[in-house]
Formats: sequence, C-alpha cells, structure tokens
Amino acid sequence: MSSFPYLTVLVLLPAGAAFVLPVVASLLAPSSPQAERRAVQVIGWAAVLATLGVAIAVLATFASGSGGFQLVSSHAWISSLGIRWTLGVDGISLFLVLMTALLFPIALAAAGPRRHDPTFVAWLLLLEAGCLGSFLSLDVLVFFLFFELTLVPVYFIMSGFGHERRGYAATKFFLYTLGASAFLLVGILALVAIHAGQTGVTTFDVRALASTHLSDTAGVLLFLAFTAAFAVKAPIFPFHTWSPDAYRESPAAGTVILAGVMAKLGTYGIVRFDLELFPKAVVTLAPWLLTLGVIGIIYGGVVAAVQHDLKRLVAYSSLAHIGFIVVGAFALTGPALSGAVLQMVNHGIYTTALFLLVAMIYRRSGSFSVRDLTGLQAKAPVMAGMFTVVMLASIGVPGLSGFIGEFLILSGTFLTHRWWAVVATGGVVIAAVYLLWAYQQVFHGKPTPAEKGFKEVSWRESAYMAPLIALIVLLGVFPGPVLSRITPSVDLLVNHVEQVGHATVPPAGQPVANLTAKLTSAGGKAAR
Amino acid sequence: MLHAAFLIPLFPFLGFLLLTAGGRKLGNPRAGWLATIMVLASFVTTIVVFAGLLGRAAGARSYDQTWYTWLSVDRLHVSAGVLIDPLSMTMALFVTGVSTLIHLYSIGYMEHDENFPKFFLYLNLFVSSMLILVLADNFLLTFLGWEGVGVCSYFLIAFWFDRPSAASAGKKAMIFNRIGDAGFLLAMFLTFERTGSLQYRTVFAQLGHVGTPSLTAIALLLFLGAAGKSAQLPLYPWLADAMEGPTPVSALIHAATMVTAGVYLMCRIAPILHLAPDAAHVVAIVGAATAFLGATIACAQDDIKKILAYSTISQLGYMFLAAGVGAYVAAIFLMLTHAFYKALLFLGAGSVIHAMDDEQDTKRFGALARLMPVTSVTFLIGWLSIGGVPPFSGFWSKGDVLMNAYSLSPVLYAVAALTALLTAYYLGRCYLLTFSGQQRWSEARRSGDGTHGAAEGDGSPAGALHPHDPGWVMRLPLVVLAAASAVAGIINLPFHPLDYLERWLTPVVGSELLQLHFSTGAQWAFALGDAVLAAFGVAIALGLWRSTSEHAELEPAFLRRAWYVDWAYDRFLAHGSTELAEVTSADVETKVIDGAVNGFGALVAGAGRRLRRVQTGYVRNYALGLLGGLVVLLAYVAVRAVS
Amino acid sequence: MSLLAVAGTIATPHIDYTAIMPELICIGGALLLLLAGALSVRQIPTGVYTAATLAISVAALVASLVLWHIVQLHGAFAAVAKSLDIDGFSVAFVVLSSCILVVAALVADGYLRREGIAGPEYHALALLAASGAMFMAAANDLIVIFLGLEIMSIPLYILAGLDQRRQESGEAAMKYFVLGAFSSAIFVYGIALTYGATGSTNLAQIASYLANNVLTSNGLLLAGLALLLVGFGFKIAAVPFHMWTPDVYQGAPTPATGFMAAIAKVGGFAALLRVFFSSLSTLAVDWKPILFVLAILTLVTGAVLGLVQRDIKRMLAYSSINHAGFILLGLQAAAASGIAASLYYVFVYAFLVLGSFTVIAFVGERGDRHHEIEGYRGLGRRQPVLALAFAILLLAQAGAPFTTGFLGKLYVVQAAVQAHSYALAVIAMLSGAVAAAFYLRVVFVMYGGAPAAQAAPAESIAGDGGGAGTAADASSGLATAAVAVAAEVGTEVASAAGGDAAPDRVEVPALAQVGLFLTVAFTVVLGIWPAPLFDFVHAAQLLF
Amino acid sequence: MTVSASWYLTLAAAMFTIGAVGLLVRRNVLVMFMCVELMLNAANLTFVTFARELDDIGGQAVVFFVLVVAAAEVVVGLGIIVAIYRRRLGATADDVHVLKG
Repeated sequence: MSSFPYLTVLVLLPAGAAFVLPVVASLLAPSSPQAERRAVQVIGWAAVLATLGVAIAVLATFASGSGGFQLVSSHAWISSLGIRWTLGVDGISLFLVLMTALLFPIALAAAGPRRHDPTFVAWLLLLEAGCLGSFLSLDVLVFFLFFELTLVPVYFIMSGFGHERRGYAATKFFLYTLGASAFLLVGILALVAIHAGQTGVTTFDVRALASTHLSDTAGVLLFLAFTAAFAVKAPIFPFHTWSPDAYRESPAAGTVILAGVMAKLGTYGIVRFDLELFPKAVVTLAPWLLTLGVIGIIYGGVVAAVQHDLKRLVAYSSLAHIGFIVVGAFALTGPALSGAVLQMVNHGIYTTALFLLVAMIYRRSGSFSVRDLTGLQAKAPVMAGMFTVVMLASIGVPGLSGFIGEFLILSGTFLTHRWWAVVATGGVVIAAVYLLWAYQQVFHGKPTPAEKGFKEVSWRESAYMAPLIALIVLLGVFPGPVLSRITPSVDLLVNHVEQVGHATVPPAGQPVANLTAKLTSAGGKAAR
Repeated sequence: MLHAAFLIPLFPFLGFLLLTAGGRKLGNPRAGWLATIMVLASFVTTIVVFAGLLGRAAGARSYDQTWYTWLSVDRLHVSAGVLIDPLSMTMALFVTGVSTLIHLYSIGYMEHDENFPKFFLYLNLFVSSMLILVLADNFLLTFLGWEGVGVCSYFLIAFWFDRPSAASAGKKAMIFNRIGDAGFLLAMFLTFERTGSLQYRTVFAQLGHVGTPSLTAIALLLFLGAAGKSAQLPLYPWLADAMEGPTPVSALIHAATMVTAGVYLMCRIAPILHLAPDAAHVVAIVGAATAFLGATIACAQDDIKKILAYSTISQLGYMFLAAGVGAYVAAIFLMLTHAFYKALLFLGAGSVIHAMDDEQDTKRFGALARLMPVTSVTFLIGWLSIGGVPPFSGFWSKGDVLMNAYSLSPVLYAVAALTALLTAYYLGRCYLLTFSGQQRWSEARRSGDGTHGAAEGDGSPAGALHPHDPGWVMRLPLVVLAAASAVAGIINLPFHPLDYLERWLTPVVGSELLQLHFSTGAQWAFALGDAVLAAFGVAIALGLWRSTSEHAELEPAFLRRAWYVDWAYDRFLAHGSTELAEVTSADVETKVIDGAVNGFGALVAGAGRRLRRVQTGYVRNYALGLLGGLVVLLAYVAVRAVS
Repeated sequence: MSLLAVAGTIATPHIDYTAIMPELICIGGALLLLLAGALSVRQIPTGVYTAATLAISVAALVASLVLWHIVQLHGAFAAVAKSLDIDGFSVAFVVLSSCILVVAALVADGYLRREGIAGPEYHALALLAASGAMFMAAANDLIVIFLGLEIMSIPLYILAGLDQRRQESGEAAMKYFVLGAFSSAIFVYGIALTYGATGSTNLAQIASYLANNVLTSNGLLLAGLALLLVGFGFKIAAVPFHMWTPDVYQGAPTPATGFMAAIAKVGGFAALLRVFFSSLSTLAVDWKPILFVLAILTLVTGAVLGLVQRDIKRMLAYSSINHAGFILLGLQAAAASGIAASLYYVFVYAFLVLGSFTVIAFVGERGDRHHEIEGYRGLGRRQPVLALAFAILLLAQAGAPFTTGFLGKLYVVQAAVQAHSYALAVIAMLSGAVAAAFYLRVVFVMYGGAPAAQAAPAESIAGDGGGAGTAADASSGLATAAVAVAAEVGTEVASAAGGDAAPDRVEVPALAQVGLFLTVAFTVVLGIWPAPLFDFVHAAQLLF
Repeated sequence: MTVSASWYLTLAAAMFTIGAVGLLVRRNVLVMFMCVELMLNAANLTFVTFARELDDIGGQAVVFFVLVVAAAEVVVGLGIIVAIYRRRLGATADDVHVLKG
C-alpha cells in the first residue's frame, strides 16, 4: 500500500478540472476570447495528460503476480447508509484504467475545433472521471453512481455537438441505459439488504458482498437485474439498438469514448460484479449468455456486412467484438476470461482507431457513406495503410492485438463450451467479409474528381494515431507483460466461480475417460 | 552455426521495416536492390544453418531456438521460436532461393511502377512471414506466418488497386483463406484441449493419449486450412483470380511458395496423419480430384497465366495426393521441383506478357520463338519438366508420387496418370500457341487499354510492337531456374545411395515408406510408364497445336468456365448470403429489435395522450375523480372489515 | 345542565410558547405586514415588505433551529395540552418550512416588482400558509391537523388567484378552492369517524387505544382511515386525488406555484407520516396495500402524463406527482428507515421544485405567460449560467448521480427494498426513467436544440452535406423516431433548422439569483457530500 | 321512545352523501359550495353524536372549530367566486376550463 492516494487522485483530477474549467473560461471569456481558448486548451490538456501520468504511475506501482486488489483506499462517505468511498485496482481493471487514461487525450486531440469549447472539454473531463471511477470503485453503489454519471456528459456531448439526428440518438441512449440501470440499483439494494440480514452489517463493498449466501432463485434474479444494466451498456444482443444510432450521431470524440471506453463499463461490470457476486447463477445461466454472445458475433457481422454508412458498419462490427468478450466472460475458464479482459483493452484501442479514421474521412469528404467514397488509397496512401493495419487487427490477424484476445477467448471457450466456440469461430470469417468489402469500396478503385482535394493524414492526426497503432502491434507481438498482470486476478476469479458455483473445467492435457466419449462425437461431426 | 537461425526470417523483416520507413526516399530501383539483398542474406544464412544441421548425426538433426514466450495463460504456453529440422530447412532453402531470384526478376519487371518500393516492401514482408511459417516450432506461430502470407498475398493481388478486378480478386483470396483459417483455428483449439499444448514437440509426444477420432478431426480441420491456402477442392477458385497480381507475385506466391504451405503443413503433421489414416485418405482423394480438375480446366484456358494457375492447382493436388498416401518425401520432392519449373514458367510468361505489352491471351501470341529465344528455350524446358519428360526433374518427382499412389489404390494411380498426360498436353498447347505457329499478334495490336500501362510493361509507344528478350536481371533468373528444373531430379533419384532427400527427410516425416514393397523391376516399369505417358501427352500437343490455334471442340464451355464452380459459388453462396444479410438488417434489426424499443416508447407516449383526455378541465369531473377514488377505498376497507 | 357542569371544569391549558415560537413568528409577522399595509398612508415599496418577510422567516428559522437544539438535548415533548408533539420529526419539517419561506420570499420579490403587484398580501399569505404547514407537522391531534391544513390551504387558494390579470389564475383558484373545500370536508368526516371508533382525536390516545383494545369490528375506523387518506392524498397530489394539481400549478402565479408545491407537500406528508405511523401503525396490514396501489398509480401517472405536456409548468406539475409517488414509497415501507427516507426526499424535493419554478418564473417574462417548452430553445447559449442551473435542477429531479435528487430516490427505493416491495421499487425506478425523458427534453431544447447549421459537428468542415441534408435527415429521423420524446425532439431539430427567433435575454433579479443559488447549491453540495443532511434526517427519525 | 345514535349517524351519512353528490351535479359554484357546507355539517353532526355516545366534551368542542373554519372558507370562497364573476357574470363551474390536459 503506497501512502499516496493514486486512485482517488485519478478520479478527482479530471472531475476537479471539469468544474474549474468552465469557471475559468467564463471569467476570461468577456475579457478576451483568445485567452479563454488558451485557458481551455491548457486546462484540458493538463488534466488529461496528468491523469494519464497518474495512470502510468499506477501501472508502475502495481505489483504484478498478485491477483488481489492493490492501492486500495477506503473512506466513509454516507455512513448512515454504509456507503464508503472505496477504490482499488487489480489486474482486471488495471489496463482498462490505462486505456481510459490514454483514449481521452486522443479523443481530445481528435475533437477538432471543439477542443476550444469550454463546455465540450468540461463534459469530456467529467466523463473521464466517471469512467475511471466506474473502473476503480469497489463499493457497488459508488460504482453505480459513476456508472450513471457517465450518461450525463455523454448526453450533452451527443446532443450538443452531434450529427443530424443527435436528439433522437442521445435521448434513446440515455433513456434505454437509464431504464436498464433501474434494475441494477434495485438489485444492488436487494443484495445489500440480504447481506445485511445475514451479517447485520450494511455494506456495499463488493469484496464483502461476494460472501453473501444466496438462494438459487435469489441469485438468478439478482444476476438478471445486474446483467440487464450491463447488457444494455455493453451492448449485448439484443439490447444493442441504441448503439448504432448513438455511435453514428456522436461527434468523433464522443463516439471514441462511447465505443472505446463506455462499452467496457458493461463488460467490466459483468466480469467484476456478475462473476464475483453470483457465481451460482453465472454457472446456471452461462449457456444462455454464451448463446447471446455468439448470436451477437454472427448477427453483428451479418448486419455490418450490408451497412453503407461507415460509422454504422463499425458500430455493428463493435457489437460482434463485444460478443466475443461476452463469450469469453461466461466460458468460465482462465484463458477465456483473460482473453476477454485483454480483448476489452484491444477492442477499445482498435475500435477507437477505426472510428478516428472514419472521422478523418468524413472531415475531408463530408460523408460517411461508402457510396460516395472510392479510390482514396491513391490520394492518401498513409491513411490507407493505417486503415489496413487497424482493419487487420479487428479482423483478428495474428501479430496484431485483436488476434491474441480472440484466440484466448475461443480456445478457452472450446474447453468448456465447444460448440459455442465453433460457431463463434465462424464470426472470424464474417469479420473479414465486411471489413474487406468496406476497404475495397473506400480505398480501392479510381478516385472520383470530387476527391481531388482529398488530403493525406496530417501531422496532428498521425500524432494521435501513432500510439494506437503502436499499441495494436505491440499487444499483438508482446502481450506477455499485460497478460502476466491480468492472469493472477483472473485465476482468483475463476477459482472463486468454480468453488462457489461448482463450475468444472475439464483439465486439458490429461484426457479423462468420459471426455474421449464426448470427443468421438466431436471428431465425427468435425470430420463431416 | 545453428544459432544464426533467428536471422533467417529477420533479414527480410528488416528489409520490410527499412522500406516502410524510407522506401519512398530510397526510390526505384535502389529499394528493389535492398529488398533483394535482404532476401539473399537470408538465403545465405539458411545455407549456413543448413550446413550446421548437416554437420549433425541423422538422428540429432533437430534444434529448437526459443526467442521469448509469446502467450502464457494458465495451461496455455506458446513460445515464439523456431524449430530447425530437415523439413523446415528444406522449405527455408527453396523459399529463400526462389525468392531471391524472383526479387531480382521483379527489379526489372516492376521498374516502371510508381509504387515500386511498396511492391518490394510487401515482397519482403511476405518472405519473412513465409519463413516464420515454415520455421515455427508451434502451431500458433505457424498460423502467424500462415496469416502473414495470406495478408501479403491480399496486398499483392490487389497491388494495382485501381483495377476493380484486382481489388475483388484480392478480397476473394483473403476470404477463401479465412474460411480455411477457421479450420486451422478449430484444429488448434482441439489440439490444445486434447494435449494441453501447441508446441509441435509436445503435441507429437502426447499423441499416444489422444483418441483416433480427435486426431482425425484435427487432421481434417488442418486440411481444411491447407485446402484454403493451397487452393484445393472446394476452396480453389481464388487462385485463378489471383493472377490479377503482377506476374512475379504469381510466380513467387501463387506458384512456388505460399500455395505449397498447405503441403508443408500436411508433412509437418505427418505424425498425426500416420495415426489418422481416414483423414490421410481424404487428403489423398481430394488431392487427386483437384489434380484432375485443375488439369482439365487448364486444357481449355487461353489466358497464359490462367493456364499456369490451373496447372498449379493441379500440381498442388498431386502434392496432397502424395502427402495423403504417406509419401511425404515425394510431396516435398515434387514441391521443390514444381517450385523451380512453375516459377520458371511464370517468369517466362511474365517476360512474354512484358514484351507483348500486357497481352495475356495465348491466342494472340505465336511465333515468338525466334524473337525471344531465351524465353522460348527456358519455357520449353519448363514444359518438358512439368510434363514429366525424362530426364527432367518433373519426371522423377512425379514418378515418385504416381508409384506411391498406386500403392494405395490403382484408381488414384489412374487418375494421377491421366492428369500427368493432360499436364504434358496442356502446357504443350500453351507453349506452342505462344512460341510457334503463325504470328497472330501484330494485327492483334492492343489499343493500349492496359489501365496500368505505365505500371506493368515498358509502356512502349503506340507504334509497332517489337517483342524481345528481357534485360539480364530478368534473364538471369530464367536461366538459373531452367537449369534447376532440368537437373533438380538428382537430389532424390530412386537409386539407393542417390536418394539424398529421402534419407534427409525421413527422421522428420518418419516415413517407413511404401515403395519398399516394389521390386526394382516394378519401379522400372513405373518409370517407363511415366515416360510413355509424358511422351504421349507431348506428342498430342505437337500434333494438335503446332500449326493451328483453333480447336473449339477441344475447348468445351464447361471447361472454359471451369466446371461452373465459380459461377455456382457466386450464384448461391455470395448472393444468397447477401440477401440473407439484407433481410436481417432491413427486417430483423429495424423492425423487430429496434421496433421493440421504439414501440415501447410509442406505447408510453400513446398512453399519455389518451390519459390526457381524462384531465378535462371541468372541476366537477375532478371532484368525481376524487369521489371515485374515495368510493373505491371505502369498498376496499368494507371488504377488509367484513373479512 | 350536566354539560354546563362539565364546561365549568374546563381548564385552559398551559401554553409552552417556545414550542410554537416559529408558528407564532410567522403568524405575527403576517399580521404585522397586513396591518402595515392597511394603516400606512403612503404606498410602502415592495422591497420593504420583502425585507420584513425575510427577517421574519429567518427569525422563524432561527427559532426552529433553537427548538431543534432543545429537542436534541432534552428529547421530544408534547405541548399545549398534548395537542402538539415537538420532536425531531416535526421540528425538521418546521425547519424546512422556514427555509422554504426564505427562498420563496427571495424569489417573490422580483416577481412582484415585475408584475407590479403592490401590497403585503403575497408575503403575508405565504407566512400564514407556512405556519399552517408547521402546525400540521407538529400536530398531535387530528383536529389540530385539520386546523393546520386549513390555515395552510386557505392562503394557498388566494395565492393561486393572486394574479388578477390572468384568467387562468382565477380559474386555478376556483378549482383549487372548490376541490380543496370538498377534500377537507371529507377529511373532517374522516376525523369524525375515527373519533367515533377510538373515542379520541388525539393521536397518542388513538395509538394507545388501538394498542390496548382489540376492535371487534374495525369497519368504522377503516372508513375513517380511508376518508383521512383522501384528504391527505388531495394535499400531496396522489393519484387519483391529483387532478387539481396540473391546472392549479399552471394557473397560479409561478412563484406561488413553487411555494405551493413545496409547502403543501411538506404539510401534507408531515401529517400523513405522523398519523399513519404514530397512531394507525397497528393497521399497517390494512393500509400498506392501499399505499402500494396509490404509489404505483401516482408514479406511473405522473411520469406518463408529464411526457406529453408542452407547457413546462404543467410538466413540472406532473413531475411533482411522480415525486409524490416516490415519497409514498418511503411511507409504504412502514418502517423507521422509510420515515427517514420520505423526510429526506421531501427536503430534496422542496428545494428542487422551488429552484425550478424560480427559473420558470423569470423565463416566463412579464405577464407570466411564456411557459411553452419551446420558449427555452437556445437558452444554453443565451444565458449559460441560468440554463446550467436549470439543467442541474432538472437532472437532479431525473435522479442524476451526485445530486440530492439521486440520493433521495436511492433512499426511498432502499426503504422499499428493505420492506421487500421489490416490484414497487422497480416500477418506481422505471417511472423515474420515463420521467427523465421529459426533463431531458427541456435540457435538449436548451442545449442541443440549436439549429443544426450552427451545432453541426466540427467534422463537417466540408459543410456541403451540412445544412441542406440536415432538414431532410431530421425529418426522416422524425419518421423513424417512434420514441415519442425523441420524435418531438426531432421536430424541434427540424423546426430549429429553420432558424429560431431567439428571444432576448431575460433578467433575473439579484434576490432571486440568491434564492436560485441556494437551491442549486443545496442540490449539488449535499449531493456530493450528503452526510450532513443524512445525519440530520436520521436524527429526526430517531427522535420520532 | 328514544332515538338511538345510529339514526343520527345515518342522517349524517345521508347529508354527507347528498352534499358530495350535489357538488358533482350542480354547476353553480355557489350551490356547489353550499354542498360542501352540507358535508361539513354532516361531519359536525357525527361529532356531536359520538361525543354524546362517548360522553366526551372534546367532540362537541371540535364542532366549533369546524364551524369557524367553514366560515373562513366561505369568506375566501366568495372572494374567489366574486373575482370570477367580475370577469364574466353568471359564470358556472363548467365555464372555466381553460386549463386542461
């Protein structure tokens, strides 16, 4: 335990900046707009970069190899309700925190002229605080607070700075997710009440609540209540319909955060809370959620394959990738879960990169539609190159980040839920279909006269793309350091689920008699 | 000396990095030379390592070099490292060797292309991926190379991306390969589940514990992957389209190296195939079928590159046949010789196309022999060796395969033999149409619609066309390869002390092989038979095509249209799935799933609008509401009171 | 004869003046103001009245705080012949009433000046109504509750009709009055029946009577309970006794609406909680189901009808109905935690509603007529601070985290969950989500509703697709936008694309700004650092 | 013969009901208000009856409070009604329904 409250700082830094910035701006605005713009710039950048710095410091102080929570800090907050400000980080949240801290500066850089707008930057900072808070809270209610908090800035960013149908998209997003989290709140309170009934202690600390004894029905109901919120947030098929609209209508920065970071709030919630708190129910219902995940993989791919709007296409592809994460989370094996956690980070990175590239194209051509675009590779080879790398990562080509996650997920899932894994593997093929198609439409062929003035990637743009692409390659080639920090926590969690939920994983390598029997059918089917 | 192994893939990768960084600055032709030198360096290194391996005893010719741990999650440990053994060395040798020559050739071939540096960047990346593929010491790393070469072939097929046909061809290749890759992935999952590892060594050591059914499954799934990569039934159609790429690419990737990866994989998993005979037989049968199919189609093509492409498919079928019947050495042997003569043929075709200003239709060639003597002669050698005319290399390698095929089943032998005859015939047709007969091209001058005229060919001014042999950078590879195809047979002559390759590879593929059943006499008989077949094929070709260029009856539509397989794919798979997707997104997504959500919203709002009417504004209605509520309450309490 | 004899023995009770000091201050102050207004020869400027009122209400606040302190030290005690019960619970409500008075006075001043309404009436009536609410909170006797209720209501009737110029004001007053009188008649009859059943109107005695005697047939009592419930339901605007609310809220002068919305709920809930918990708790099995149904009806109706309003005052009226439903959640839990939760929620609600109506009062402009939601278009750009304040208040009502609004919902829902009314809890939260739709709509109109041409994303530098495409897309969006709110938003976007005739800035007087600031600060600060209010409420409930 | 309390209570209930129904059926605001008075008096009667039954003075004292309150209401009510009449003469309760929905 280091004395310095890294995590609290990590959350309060952007939050504080979010409050300071508008004040400063409004003070400066009357005197000179330039000064205001500069102030907004300075404060905004200082905040996001400082946050990134602290996040890196957290990574540095994080002791790899130990699975438990680290840097835990806990303070009384609402004593009369037993709510405490408890933050902590473990292998599962560590890299999500880092990713968040990295993506926000990029989002800010990609925000175009908006980055001078005090309200916009303020909302962005508040959003960062919300996301970091969600990833770091160990107090379920504090998590819920941050989880909900994120809605507000996103709503303002979307409705204030979005595209034509922003009103519809923003409202739909806000209400859908808010409605879903109604169940989450009631679920949390019910769980706490039950726990209090058993122990006499009213606490919202997830570590304490994990020991609650739940009847099967209670477990299942609570699990459903929690999962409803997470499924909508992620989104998991069939609760995804807000996402294409939201992704489509948000400004670039908003989309990046929505798809890159906020989608992970859902999947992270599943891993951190569902698995931790309701192992029994998870084991019981895993097949259903695996099925939803697999459907999402195939469905997202299929629908993406006929989208002509690049942003919607990426949105649906993202649905498919979330499907992989869900499958990994509910396969309940070490590799699959580690893969899921890793894939959350990977997906955050390459989806961000994809959306940014789409935004670049839009900035130049004013269109998201593949019908209006062609032959851009001739005009902007570097952009084409970037797009190719990101595309390949998202297709899951080995050597790039996407593959590691998918492989771990699928190979881990195969151990316990073979046929789900088999179908999911089909999704790998589909991903190639629609992304290659889009690439061919947009970048191959002869450029149209309209695209005469289509500019190559600017320095600023390549500056914020560079770290993403570097990470895509790095995580693909040297995932070791990341995995070595993720796996201990994952193993703890998987063991917890196995012990409490009586989930059994067939040991690979040591063939068991009954397995060979199952296998015969497997081999036979596969042979056909 | 073995420690240098890591350099083998590293050199080309270095070249890739350098070209990525400064390719444009380096420019044309320096970028090309850099790339060539890198591959050459890799070739030299390979020889050094090879020598090192030779230095060891036959039993001890295997060496692991682990670079670092790539993946390590509880049971799953995958290292990034290489496995140096005779098999991988053989592959590495011919990959680097052929690549060097083709790089050299490309410097001349691509000289006018504006994206010259990018071309070599891709080539280098390809070579290093290919080397990782063959050297990797575990399935996953092999898969990395496997995908790497696939991606590179995608880049290179679509190299002239402004041609829609090229772009589509690239996409098609990638997608067909992905289908195969799904098989490869599943095979890996199953392997991991059964054996708890993906390292070749560990897996093969564990095979004893694994039931035959799962071994069969693994083998077949891997074969699915191989079929995708090596254009076997049913996943072969992409290879013909792949000819959209520049000719050196066709030579290197789609003839010599990448497409043989599947065969290599089959040999690599020889231990598994041994234990899963059913799977092996499937491989053999599919191989034979593909060989025959490819040959028949090749008989009716006009585009010189298409002929060669289908011939490649057919030859690959041969190799799978060999691997399937357990004649791994024969497979590798054929792979080597094929690499030589097919590369040779492609490069020859390339220089013809180059000379003819991007014309590829053999019906528009003719009488080029005297204008392009070197090309002509080398092409002739290529023809004779692929045709299996003794003593050229093809005769030996193919003979090996045929003999082994017979040992499994005479039917397979018959098919393979027929294919051999056809091979000799259709390449004869190709050669004769191109180089002999009357000239059909001066009037067939193309109205320079070569969209990339600047790109390929020397973009000669729209005057009369003067075909001529290419410059030395392109001629040298032709000559070298011609020599190789002519004499490559000596590395594995079926006479005991001379069967170097046999003895060299046996430790790996562990083939206690089958032709041991054959007496020397029988072997001579087979050899004679092969020779006769080849001669027969050559004779037919000469008889039919020396003078004329028109034999419509020999080119039926169903062959020209490649048995309509492509058409069927397009009609049923592509269109079908597209329509399905359209329906899904149009109806399911918008109507059902989105409809449900919006429907709920509409419901609430509708309820609100209806409820508004209750709020009439008449105070007495409000009083009524109040009283109504009171009455209901009283009724309730009355019920409670009496009960 | 015997009656006279009894009459002779009537002893006037000892009166503990500190116990009723806040009430006395309010009433006395009101009378003073009226006297001053009547006796002064020259027109006394509004400012003076406001100042006086502020002084009075602050004095009341101080007195109530003193009382709080006393209760803290010596515990609860009954006063004035046990007709008043001075405990943490009642004093908490008295404190709240005083706070409401302060804010209301701050807000009213600017409004009265703007509308040129001279004279002390407004302030005097407010003070009286507040004293009524205080009496209801402190009452330990059904009759005292009735008196308090009337003392509170009658001034409110008049306040509703105070604006002579607007016909709606008169109509509102009339409706409020007729229905109010009707409901109080029912209420009194309820008292009568209860009296008949238990032999007393004193809450404590009723409680002890019910505790000690087993009723052979409790029909009479239950009937009384039902009638009482109708009376309370009317005051707190529980469905189906709510129908006056939208009309009155819309018709009444806006500051009066805010005050009324706050104070009526305070009085109503204070009395309701006390009666049902302290004296009728033994009947919980009987009234819990009733409240269960009432709560659901109230929650749903408020949310659903608020969704389709175009007048913002009316919309907030329905939102206040929704809030009432939430408060009923705490009551329905029928547990100490429930009391605390409801108490907390009432505090939160009072400040939210006061602040919201403050904004509306001044956006409404002279004549108090401009209350269409459309009128708020672009407020975020014209007056960022005002808009932000309003947005915070609305989002807090929607239950945005780190505001008191969220904590209030959390608290009552927790109470409901602890009482195992899970269905009720879920329905409440869902209704909250639906309600959020109409709060958001206003927010969107203020911020996002700018013409797409202006708010068009920075990315579309190649603006060719921008302006022209927008209207089309918006209208097509309209076609597909089946979510009602979104659909209306879509219309707004489309109409906005046409360019909005931006009304000029509305000015908010300094005092009103102070009032607004107080409410927003309360909402945000106690939302981020909730401990003080929670502890206060907790203490109040402990001293119940 | 003595009249038992139940008669009084029944009478009161009847008065209450008449008042309530009257409020619903009559459109003249003044008459509606009289109905309210009727209801209040029903309550008063009930109080007195019970006071007698229980022999408790409190119940009778209540009546005075109620009467006073009723008087106060009358005053305010008339004021409001007059204010409306000033706008338009002979207005009934149904004539004012601007506010609705």
